[in-house]
Amino acid sequence: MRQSVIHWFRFASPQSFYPLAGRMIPWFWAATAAFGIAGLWISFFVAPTDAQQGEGYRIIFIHVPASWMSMFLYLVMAFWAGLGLALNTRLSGMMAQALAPTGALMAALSLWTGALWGKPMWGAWWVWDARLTSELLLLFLYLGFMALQAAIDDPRRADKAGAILALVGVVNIPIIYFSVKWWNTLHQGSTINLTKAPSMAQTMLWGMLLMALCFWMYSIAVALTRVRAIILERERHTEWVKHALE
Amino acid sequence: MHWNSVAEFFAMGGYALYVWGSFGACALLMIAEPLLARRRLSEVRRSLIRERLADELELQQKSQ
Amino acid sequence: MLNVSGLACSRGERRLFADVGFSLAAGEWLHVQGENGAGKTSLMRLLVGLSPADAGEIRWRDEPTPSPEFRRELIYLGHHAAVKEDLTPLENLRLAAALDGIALDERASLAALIRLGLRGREDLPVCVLSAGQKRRVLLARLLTRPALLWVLDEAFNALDAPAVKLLGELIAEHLSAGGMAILTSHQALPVPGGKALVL
Amino acid sequence: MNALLATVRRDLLLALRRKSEVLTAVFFFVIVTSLFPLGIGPEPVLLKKIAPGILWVAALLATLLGLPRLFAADHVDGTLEQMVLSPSPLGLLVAGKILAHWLLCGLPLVLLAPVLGLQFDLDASALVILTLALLLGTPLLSLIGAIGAALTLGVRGGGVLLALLVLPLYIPALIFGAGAVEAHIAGLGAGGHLSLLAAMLALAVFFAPWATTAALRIALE
Repeated sequence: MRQSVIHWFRFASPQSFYPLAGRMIPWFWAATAAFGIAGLWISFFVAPTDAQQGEGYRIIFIHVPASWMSMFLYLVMAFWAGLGLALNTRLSGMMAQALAPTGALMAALSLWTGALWGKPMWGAWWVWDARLTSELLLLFLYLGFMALQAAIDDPRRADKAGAILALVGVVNIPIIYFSVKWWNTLHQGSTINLTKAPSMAQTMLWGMLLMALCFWMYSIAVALTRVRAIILERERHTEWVKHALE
Repeated sequence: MHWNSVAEFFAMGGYALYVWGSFGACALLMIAEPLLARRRLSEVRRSLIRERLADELELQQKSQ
Repeated sequence: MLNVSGLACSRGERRLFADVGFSLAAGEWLHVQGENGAGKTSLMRLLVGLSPADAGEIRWRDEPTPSPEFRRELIYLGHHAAVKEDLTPLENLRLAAALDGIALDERASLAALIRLGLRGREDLPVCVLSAGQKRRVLLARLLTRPALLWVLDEAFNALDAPAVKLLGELIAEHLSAGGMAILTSHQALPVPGGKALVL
Repeated sequence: MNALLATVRRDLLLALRRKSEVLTAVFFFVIVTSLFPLGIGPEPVLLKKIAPGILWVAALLATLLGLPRLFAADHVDGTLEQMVLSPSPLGLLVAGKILAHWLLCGLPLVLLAPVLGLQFDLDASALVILTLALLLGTPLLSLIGAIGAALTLGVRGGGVLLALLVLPLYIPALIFGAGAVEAHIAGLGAGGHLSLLAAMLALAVFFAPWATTAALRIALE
């Protein structure tokens, strides 16, 4: 038991995580490609045309996974940030920093695809729908996190300040979501619900699931690449970095 | 398989702008982001290798 | 009383010092010396618990610091004036004591200000005082706030010759009453004895 | 508890010596709310409809205006350092500073809001709800804002960054605060909104001083 604990903490040091991440990245890219091909196949060739929305509904296959990932990545980021704050491990802060841009990208994608879906379905690029509004606020939270980290010069201080912000954000996200939802039902009698609009056929669920897995693997691969860069940037004056380069 | 021709596939039942706008932006961003991340990594690597070379040259000059 | 061992600190990527250790007993004082940028102020901030050390340990009465007990027995005066410009010296002393949860009567604070040569300026706002006088207002806290360990960072800066002598006397009194002090400075200090630590 | 009251008294005394800083936020609130009818036109029905939203957004921005100074002055002159090293628990001192900020920047808005509401043709019962909502909401704004102020302490471009960090977190307060008045005007009753505001305030009272304290310690490292 004790042995395994030590074993795990060994990988928590940037020095041993750097080569490990390098070895893992190709596998995650392979998984991204595999899930992506399968997901796209289902989204375009297996899933039937929707009775109400025609072919336009196919946007759902990236819109919903992007929304899921943007929320999930915020949780993961806050988890790493909190871990870094509690255990004072160097790697945790780097992981949180590496995840933020990918999370922001997912939120932006979700907004973009939401707008492109909204135009033909609702006749407007932007609707103050509860989901879209919370997604916008989530994007702001990501941008705030990144801006705060960029504004603080000392990386250790930046990590800790970012961690507190991420944790505050995690407490607030459900409150923001429910308040926006309440506000939405109060102001618009009939809302069109994005995910429930087309009848959820089994194949569509599979398509979304596969695309979500693809996005998940993609996020891991990119975050690992970025965390490797961050490790080298921050540890550039240590001995091991000089030996690790080939 | 419910597409009768390639053109029909690309037309997306009249929703081409919206569907391909979404998938296109998605593809674009998801290609650009890893490239940027990888460039960041290779830039750090290059500057570190340059630094190591500078260290070696400095040592050589001192020993001469 | 105060035991420090293996202390290390780095700023950004630069290592300031490593493996700093010393101990202080009642009546002893430590003179921290070093060039500009050697890390004197960083060491002080580490000792009082403002910033965490990279390695090492600071124990006060055999307990790890920072603890509320340690803070109660510690007074730290740094580079900053740490006085409010809009308030009078008397108000500054009173409010600082109130924040620390220490009862302070008017008589004691007046006595402290007079001892530091601020007679006649008790009721002027601090912003009209000179830099040296502001410094004296801060130093008056040494008299109004009972503490066993004084950590004074460059406390002799901006003081004129009489004030330097006065602060020397204050520290000497504090030490002879069983207190401890840690001082930084580049020059010789008007306090006898003392251990030296060169960074 | 004494330490908390001492901090409140200290900050109030300091504000008394520098009246202009407090008055800025209040004037801002008054001027911004008075600008809207000029920009939109004097139609009473429309003004009545948008009044809760405008008063709330103005209150939110006015609170934001005073936030950068919450810790910055004490940080610059070194008194914040002394607070961190004080034997009194830092959480209490921070809570005292937040309370003082609310008394200086929040409470005046609460007291002015009914007067400004008259400009928008709100009736007496709506004004009562508006004041109640602000009374519950403005402390929430001060509490959340303090976290942002502590996080951006001594940071380049802190003021703009502070707005970016804090404004998204203000949304729930805005929604339920303005919603309370709207629901009342629509005849739906404001009880639900007000109790949710109170619940959020309770959560923030518990959570925000802790997060602010942690952020301050980090800022001073």
